[in-house]
Amino acid sequence: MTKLNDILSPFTAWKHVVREPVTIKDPLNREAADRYRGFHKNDISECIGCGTCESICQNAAIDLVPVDGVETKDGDSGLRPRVDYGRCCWCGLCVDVCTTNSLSLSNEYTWVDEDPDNFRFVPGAENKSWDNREKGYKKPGNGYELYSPVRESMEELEPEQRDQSFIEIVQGYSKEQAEKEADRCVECGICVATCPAHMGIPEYIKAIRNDDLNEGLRVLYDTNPLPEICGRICTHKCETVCSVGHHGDPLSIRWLKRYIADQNPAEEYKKILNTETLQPTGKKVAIIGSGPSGLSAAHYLALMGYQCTIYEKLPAAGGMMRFGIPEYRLPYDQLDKDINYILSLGVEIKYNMTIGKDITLEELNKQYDAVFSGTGLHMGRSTRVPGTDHPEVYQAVDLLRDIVLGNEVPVKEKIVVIGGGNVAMDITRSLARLQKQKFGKVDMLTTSLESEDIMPADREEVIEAREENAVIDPGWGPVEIETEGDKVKGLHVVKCLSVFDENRRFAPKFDEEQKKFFPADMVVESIGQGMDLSYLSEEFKEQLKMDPRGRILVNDDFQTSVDWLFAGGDMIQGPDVIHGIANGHKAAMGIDKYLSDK
Amino acid sequence: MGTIVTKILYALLTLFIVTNYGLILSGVVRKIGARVGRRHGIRFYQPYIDLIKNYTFRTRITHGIMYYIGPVFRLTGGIGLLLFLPVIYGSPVFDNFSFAGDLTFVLYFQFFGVLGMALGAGESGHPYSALGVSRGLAQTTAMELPLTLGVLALAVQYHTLNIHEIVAAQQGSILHWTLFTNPLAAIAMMLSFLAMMGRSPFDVVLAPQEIPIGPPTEYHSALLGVLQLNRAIFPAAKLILFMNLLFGGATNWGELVIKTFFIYMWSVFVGIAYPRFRVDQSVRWYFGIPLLIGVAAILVVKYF
Amino acid sequence: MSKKLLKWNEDRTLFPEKNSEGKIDVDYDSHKFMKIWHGPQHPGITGNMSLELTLLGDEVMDCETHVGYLHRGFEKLMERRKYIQCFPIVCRVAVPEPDFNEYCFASAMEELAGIEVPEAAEWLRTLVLEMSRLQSFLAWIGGQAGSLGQGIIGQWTIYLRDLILDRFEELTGGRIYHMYMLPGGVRGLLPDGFRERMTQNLDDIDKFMKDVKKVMFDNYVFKKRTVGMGVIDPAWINPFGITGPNARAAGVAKDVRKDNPYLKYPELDFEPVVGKDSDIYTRADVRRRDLLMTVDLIRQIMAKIPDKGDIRAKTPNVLHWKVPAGETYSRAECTRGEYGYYMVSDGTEYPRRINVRGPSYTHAVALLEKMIVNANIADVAGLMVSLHTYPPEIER
Amino acid sequence: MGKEYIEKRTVISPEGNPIEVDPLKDYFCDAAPKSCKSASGIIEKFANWARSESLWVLGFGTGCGAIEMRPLMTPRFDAYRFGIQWRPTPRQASVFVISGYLSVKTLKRVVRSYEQMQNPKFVVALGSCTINGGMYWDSYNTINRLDHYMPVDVYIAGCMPRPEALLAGFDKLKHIIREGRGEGANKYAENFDWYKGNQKKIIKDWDMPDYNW
Amino acid sequence: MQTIIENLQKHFQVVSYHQQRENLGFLIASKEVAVGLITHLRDYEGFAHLVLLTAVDWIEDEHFQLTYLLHHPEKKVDLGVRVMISRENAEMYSIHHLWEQARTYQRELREMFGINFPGSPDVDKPFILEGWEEIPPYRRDFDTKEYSEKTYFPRPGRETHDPAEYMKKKLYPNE
Repeated sequence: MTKLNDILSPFTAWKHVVREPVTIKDPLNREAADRYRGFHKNDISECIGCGTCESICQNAAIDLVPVDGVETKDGDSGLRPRVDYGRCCWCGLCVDVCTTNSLSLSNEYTWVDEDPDNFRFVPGAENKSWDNREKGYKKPGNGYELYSPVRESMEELEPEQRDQSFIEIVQGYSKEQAEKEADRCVECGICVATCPAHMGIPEYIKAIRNDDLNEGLRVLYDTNPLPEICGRICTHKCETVCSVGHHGDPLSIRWLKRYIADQNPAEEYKKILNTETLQPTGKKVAIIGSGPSGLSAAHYLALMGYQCTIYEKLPAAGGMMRFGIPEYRLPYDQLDKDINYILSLGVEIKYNMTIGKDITLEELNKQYDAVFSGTGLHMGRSTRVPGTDHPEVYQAVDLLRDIVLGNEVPVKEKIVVIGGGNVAMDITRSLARLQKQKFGKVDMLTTSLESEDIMPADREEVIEAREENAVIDPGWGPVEIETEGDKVKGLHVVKCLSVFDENRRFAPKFDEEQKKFFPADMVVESIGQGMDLSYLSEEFKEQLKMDPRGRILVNDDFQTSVDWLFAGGDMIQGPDVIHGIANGHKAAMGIDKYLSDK
Repeated sequence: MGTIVTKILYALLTLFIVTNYGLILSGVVRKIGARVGRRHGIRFYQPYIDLIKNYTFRTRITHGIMYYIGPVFRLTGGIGLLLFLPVIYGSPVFDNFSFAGDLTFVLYFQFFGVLGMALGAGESGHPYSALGVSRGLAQTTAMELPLTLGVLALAVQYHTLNIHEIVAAQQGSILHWTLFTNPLAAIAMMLSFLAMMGRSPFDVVLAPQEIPIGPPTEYHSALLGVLQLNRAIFPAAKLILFMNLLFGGATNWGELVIKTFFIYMWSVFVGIAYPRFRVDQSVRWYFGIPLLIGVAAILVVKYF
Repeated sequence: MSKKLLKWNEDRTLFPEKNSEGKIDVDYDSHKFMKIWHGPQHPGITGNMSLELTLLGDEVMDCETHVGYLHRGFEKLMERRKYIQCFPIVCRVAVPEPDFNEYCFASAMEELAGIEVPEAAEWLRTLVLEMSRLQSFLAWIGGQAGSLGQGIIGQWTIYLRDLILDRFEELTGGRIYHMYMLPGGVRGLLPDGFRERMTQNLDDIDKFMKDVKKVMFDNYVFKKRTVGMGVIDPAWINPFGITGPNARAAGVAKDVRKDNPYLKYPELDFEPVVGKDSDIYTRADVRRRDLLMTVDLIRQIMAKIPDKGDIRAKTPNVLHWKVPAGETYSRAECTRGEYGYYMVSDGTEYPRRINVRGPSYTHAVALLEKMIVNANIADVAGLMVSLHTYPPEIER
Repeated sequence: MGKEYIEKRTVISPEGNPIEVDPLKDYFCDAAPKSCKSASGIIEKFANWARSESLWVLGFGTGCGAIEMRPLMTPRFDAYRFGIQWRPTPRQASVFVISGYLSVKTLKRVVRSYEQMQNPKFVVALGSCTINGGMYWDSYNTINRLDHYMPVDVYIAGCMPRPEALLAGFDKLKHIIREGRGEGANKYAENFDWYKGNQKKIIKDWDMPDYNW
Repeated sequence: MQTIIENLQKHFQVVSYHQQRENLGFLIASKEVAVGLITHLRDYEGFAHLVLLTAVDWIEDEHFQLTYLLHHPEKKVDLGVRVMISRENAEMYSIHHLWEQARTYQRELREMFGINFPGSPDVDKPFILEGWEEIPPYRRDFDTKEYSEKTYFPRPGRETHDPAEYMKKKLYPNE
C-alpha cells in the first residue's frame, strides 16, 4: 500500500499549477530592504577627509582624493573618499567607523557598465541617482561603536580639596587609562596641521599604545621641547579639530602628552633623546627672555650645536609659564624638569638681566652671532573706564607675578575680575584660593564682555572656577569703577549684546538699559596684555619694521628687518605657549640657516 | 505525375504546420511545467528565437563527416515518421503518404532518430556523448518492447498494418477508441510513450546533472538548430502516431490539437512528479510491468 | 549494519574486487576503462570542483577529487589583515551559509580577547545562525532532488530560501553575505515588523515542506534511487572525521549544539535528529527533519529574543585591536557538520594564523573518493550532493 | 596519473619508423581563431535581435556569484521569461557569466570553456573581483582584472550583485547585442596574441593546446 | 581534563600544558613522541575524532608548530597537541594510518607550508595549487601582496593621499 502511495503522492505537485506564480513582476525596480548595504553616499559638507574609512578598508577600495570646491583648512583635509567598486565588498565598516557619520550606504544596488574603469567615484561629489535615497545602511545605535566615543575620565582633586592650596588639580593618567585613551585615536592626523608646532600627535599616541614611552618622548621632542608644560597648560587646538570629537569626546591629546613626559624620568632624558654628546659649531646665540619661545629656540639651537645664552629679567626661568600660570595648573617642579633638561644641553642662563639696562641689544649683537628675542606680553591692558587708575584696581599679570615671586598680594574680601580669558580665570582662581586661606570663604565675581558661549577661556577652566565657588557672570561691559576715596565700591556694567561686528572686528554693542552693579573691595583687570618694547633703544626701533598695530614684522624664518635679530613668541604670534614653542623652533632653524649662510 | 507533385506539396504543408505546432507546443508545455514551480517560465514563442539564434551563429567546428550526418539522420527520422502518418483523418490534404503496412515503417523510423544520434555523437568523441548514446540505445530497446507488443496487439485486433485503417476503425464513438477497446495495449504503449518523450523518470539519456547533456553535448550552432527542429517535429509526429493508434485520430486540426496536447501532458504530468531512473533501473522497469501488460494485451486480443 | 547495506553490497559483488586501499586496481592499458572529468564546469557538481573518474561502462572504478578551483588563500590574506579587517572576508569562505564563519571567527576572537557579548547580541546571533541553517537546508534539498532529475523541488525550495534571504536582508543589510556578527556583538536589532513577517515565512515553509515530503520523499523513483545507496558505515565516522547530518544519519548523535553548547542553545528545547540507515535517503530525511527542527527553533528564538538592548560589547578601538597572545578553537554546528576556527594570536594587531575547519574538507575528499568507487556514474551527482559538500571551504 | 597522457608519445608507423605524436595536436585544431564578418544590414539586425532574446548562459559557477544563479533560475526572479536559459555545455552557450573571482586554476578552465563557445559569444562579469580584484586584490591565487584575459561585455557591480542587478546586467547586454556591439569574440580573435600572452603569463602549468575550439 | 593529563604524564613527557577553557587544552609534545602520544590518546583515552591538523609558521623562532586537535566524542573535550618542528627541511611523521582524513591534511600542509610527511599517500601530488613555482604560500616569508601586484596587473589610476601629509603640503609647505 505504501508503494502505491509512493507512486501517487508525487502527483500532488500538480496542485500548484493553478496557483499564481510568486515571481516578482518588475525585478528591475525592486527596492532593497531599509538597511540594505548598497552604494555609498557621503555628506560632503560633513566629511572632514580624515581617512579613517580608508584605513579600515581591508580591500584598499578607498582613496582620498582632492575634490573641487572643498578647501583644505583646519580640521578638514580637503580630501574626500573615492570608492573603487572594483574592490569594495559592501561590508559597511567604513560607515561604522566614519568619525563624522557623513558616510552611509544607500539601498540602491544596480550598477551595470561596459567600461570597468567607470566603477570609481567620489560619493557626494559626483552626482548619482541614489544620492537622495533616505533608506540604506547607517551606523547602528544601541551601544554599537567601533571605537570609544567617550573620553577616559581624568582624576582631579575635588573642589573642596583644591580651593585652599595651589596643589596641582589634575592628577594625570595611569598606564591603563592612558592606553585606553590612546586606543581611541583613529590616527587620521587631522590634528597635526592645527597644532601650531605641528607635533607628531598620532605617532606619540601610537607610542603610548605600544607602551613605548621612550619613542613617544622622542616624537615629542622633535617639535616640542616643553612637553611637561604643554602637557598641562597647552590650549590644545588639536583637540578642537580631533575627528573623534565630531561624535563623541575628542581625544585628550594634551593629557596623553603629559603622560609620556611624566612617565619618563628626567635623568634619563639625555639617554632617551640621544643628546648626551652634541657637535658644537662654535657659534653663539643670545636669547632674550626665557619664556616658551626663548627656551624652544635655545633647545633647538643647542641641538644644532650653538652656544646659547638666555638673558632673563626675572630671577627665575619660564617667563609667563612661571609668572603667569598658577601653580595649581603647572607645578614648578614640572616646569623645572623641562627647563633643566634644556639647560643641561649646555644652554646658559643669566637671571636678573634686563636688556637695555644691564646690557644693550647692540652689545649683544657684538658678543653673539645672532640674537633671538622672545620677550612676550607682560604689560596688562586696561579697560580705561573711569576709575581704573585707582590703586585698588590691579592688573592680573602683575598680581600673578607677585604670587609667584612671593611678594605680598593684596587680597580683599570682595573681588571683581574683568575679563573672560584664561588669565582672568587664573587670577580668579588664584585669588579665590588666597581668599579661602585668608578669610575662609570665597567671594569672587568675574565678568566679561563676551557672553558665556564665546568666552575665550577654556570650558573646563570656567567650570572648575565655578566649582571653586567663584561667580562667573559673563556678557557685561564695564562702564565705571565706583570709588570712594582709597576704597573701591564696585563696578558698574551694562549688558553687552555683541562683541564683534559682521566683519569679525572688535566693535562691542551695548544695551544701555540693562545695568548692573557689582559691589567690590578690589577690582582686577584681565582683558589682555601688551608688549613692552622699552628695552629697544629709540634709534633701534626706527630700524625695525613694525606693522600698524605696533608689532614687529618678521619673515617666515622669524627674522626681523634687522638681519641678526630674530623674534618670536607672544609678541609676534599668540598668546599661548604652543605658538611660542613653534616660533622658537622655526626661529632656531632660521638662525641656523642665517648663520650657515653667513 | 500531377498527383505525386500535389502530394509532395501537401506533405510539405503538413510538415510546416506540424513543425510550428511542435515548436509552440514545446513552448507552452514548458510554461505549464514552470507554473508547477510557481513561475511564469519562458515565453511561448521562445523556441523560435532559440532556433533562429542557433542558425545565426557565425562559427562551427566539425568532428568529421558523421558528425554532420547525425543530426540530419535524426531529422530524417522525425520527418520520415511524420510523412507516413495520416495527420488528419479523412482529409486528402493532410493524409500524407499513408499506405498499407506503414505501421512497421513508423516503428522503424521511431528508432531511426536514436541511431542517428549514435552515429553523430559517437563521432564527436565526447565521453558524455558516448555514455548518453549507450544509455539511449539501451533504454530505447527496452522501451520498444512493450511498444511493439502493443502495436502488434493493435495489428492483431484490427487485422491491419495500415494506420489509416486503424484510425478508421476507431471512428464513430469515443468508445471505439483503442483506449477502450484494448486498454492493455493502450497502457503498455502509453508507458512506452513516457520514455519516448525523454522526460523524467526516463530522461537519463540527456540528464544534465550527470552527463551534460548526453548525446548532443558537442552539438552547437546550426547543427544544434537541426536537432532542435527535430525536437519539435519528432515529438509532434509521435503524438500524432499515438493519437491515431489509441485515441481515434483527428478529423480536424482542432481535435488534433486537443488530443495531442493531452497526450503530451501525460508525459509532462509524470515527468514533473518523478526524478529520473538510472538506465539499468529503467531497462529493468520496462522489462517488468509494461512488458507483462504488452504480453497480456497480445494474449487478450488473440484469445478473447 | 542494516540489511539494506548488505543488499547493496551483494548487488555490487559482480564488480571487481577492491584492494586494501578500498580502490579497484585499474589497468589502463587494458583499454577497458574510460577516463572522464566531472567538473569543474559541470552542472552536477556542487560548486566548482572536479572529479577525475575512471569508468568501466557506467560504473566508477576509481575517483580522484581535484579541488583548488576556488582557492583564494584566505588564511594567508587574514594574516596580513587586522582582526576587524578579517571580519568582512571570513564570510566568503562558505557562500551558502556565511554566518557560521562569522560566528566562529568572532567567538574565537572574543575568547582570546576576553570579551563578553551582550545578551541581546547573543540571541540575535543564535537567530541568524538558525536562519542560515534554514536557508542552506532549503537550497540543499532542491539540489538533492535536482541531482536526481527532479527540478520542481528546487523551484520551490529556492523560492522559500529567497524568503529567508529577504529576512536576512532586512535584519542584516546583506542578502548573501551578511557581515552581521562582528567581533564583540552584532550590527543591528530586529527591525519593526520582523517577527510577523518571519512567522509568516515559517508557516509558508512548514506548508511547503509538507508538499516536498509528499513529492520528493514519498516518491517511488526517489526511493528507488536513494534507498540503500551510498551507505556510510558508522565505523567510518571517526577515521574520516564525519560530522553533522552525515554522521547523524548513521545513528551517531553528533551535534555541536548539544555536545559543546554555545550561544543560547542551552535555553532552547531540541533533540538532535538521528537516522538509522545511513544511505542517501536517510541523509536526506535527516536533513529534512533537521530543517523542520530549525523552523521550530526559530519560533522558539522569536519568542525569547529581546527587542531592545546593547548589541555590541565595549571593545578596544578596532583600528588597532591587539588580541592577547594565545590560541583557541571555536566551533559551531552548521548544516554540513562541525565548523571550526582555529585561531593563533601572537599579541599583535594581526592574527598569527587562522585555520578554517570546514566539514566539507573531510567529506568531499577522502570520504567521497571512497564512496564513489563502485557507484554508477548516474549516481555520482546524487551521492556528492547527499554528502552536502561545498568546495570553497575545502580549499578556502 | 600525472601528466603522461598529455606528453608526447612515440608510435611506430606502418613502415616501422618511430614518429613522435603530440597528443594535444591529435585532438584539436591548430589554427588561431579568425575574426568573423557580420552579415549586412537588416539580416544582422534580425540576427542580433534573436541573439539578444535568446541568451544561453553557460552553467559554470566560477566563483561565489554562482549562488545567485539559482534564485535567477527559480520562481522569485525567473530569468527564463526574459529569454535567459542555462546550458550545461559551452558548445551551446552564448553567454559566459564569470561569477566573481577567478583563481589561476579556474582561469585555465574558463579560458578553455570560453574558447569552446561559438562566435558570437558574450561575457558578463559579476562583482568587484572581476573589475579590480575585489576582496582578493592581494591574493596570490586570484586574478585582478578579467579584461586582460578575455573580452568582457558587461560588468555588474556588487559583492555579490543581487539577482535584480544581474537581470539589469542582462538587460544591458541585450541592448549591447542589439546595437551590434557584442563583438567580444572578434575582439578576442583580433587580439589573440595579447590575450594568450597574458593568460600564459599567469597560467604556469599550460598543459593545454593553444587553440581548442 | 585534568585527569587525562595526569594519566598522560605517567606515560609520556608532556612539556607543558595550557588549559585554554574548560573543554579545550593544549600541550606540547616533542616530534619523536608525538605520534605515539596521539595514538595513545586515540586508542586508550578515547580521543577518536581528529578535528584538524594544521601548522603555524613561527618564522622568528625558525620552527613550524603543528597542531593536532583531537576531540573526545564522549567527554566532549578537545585536546590540542602542539609539535614544534624545525623550519629547515621540515618533516614530520605521518598519521595517515590513524585517520583516513589525515592524508588530505598532510597533502595540504605539504603544499602550503612545505612540510613533508614521508609515507603519506599522494603527499607530493598537487592538491590546491597548480603550477606553483614560488615558495609555499602559507609560509610567513611569502609576501602575497607583492606577488599579486607583480603578477596580476592591478587596474591603474588609483592614487591616494595621506590627510596629514596633504594638509602639510597645502597649509604649511615650508615648515
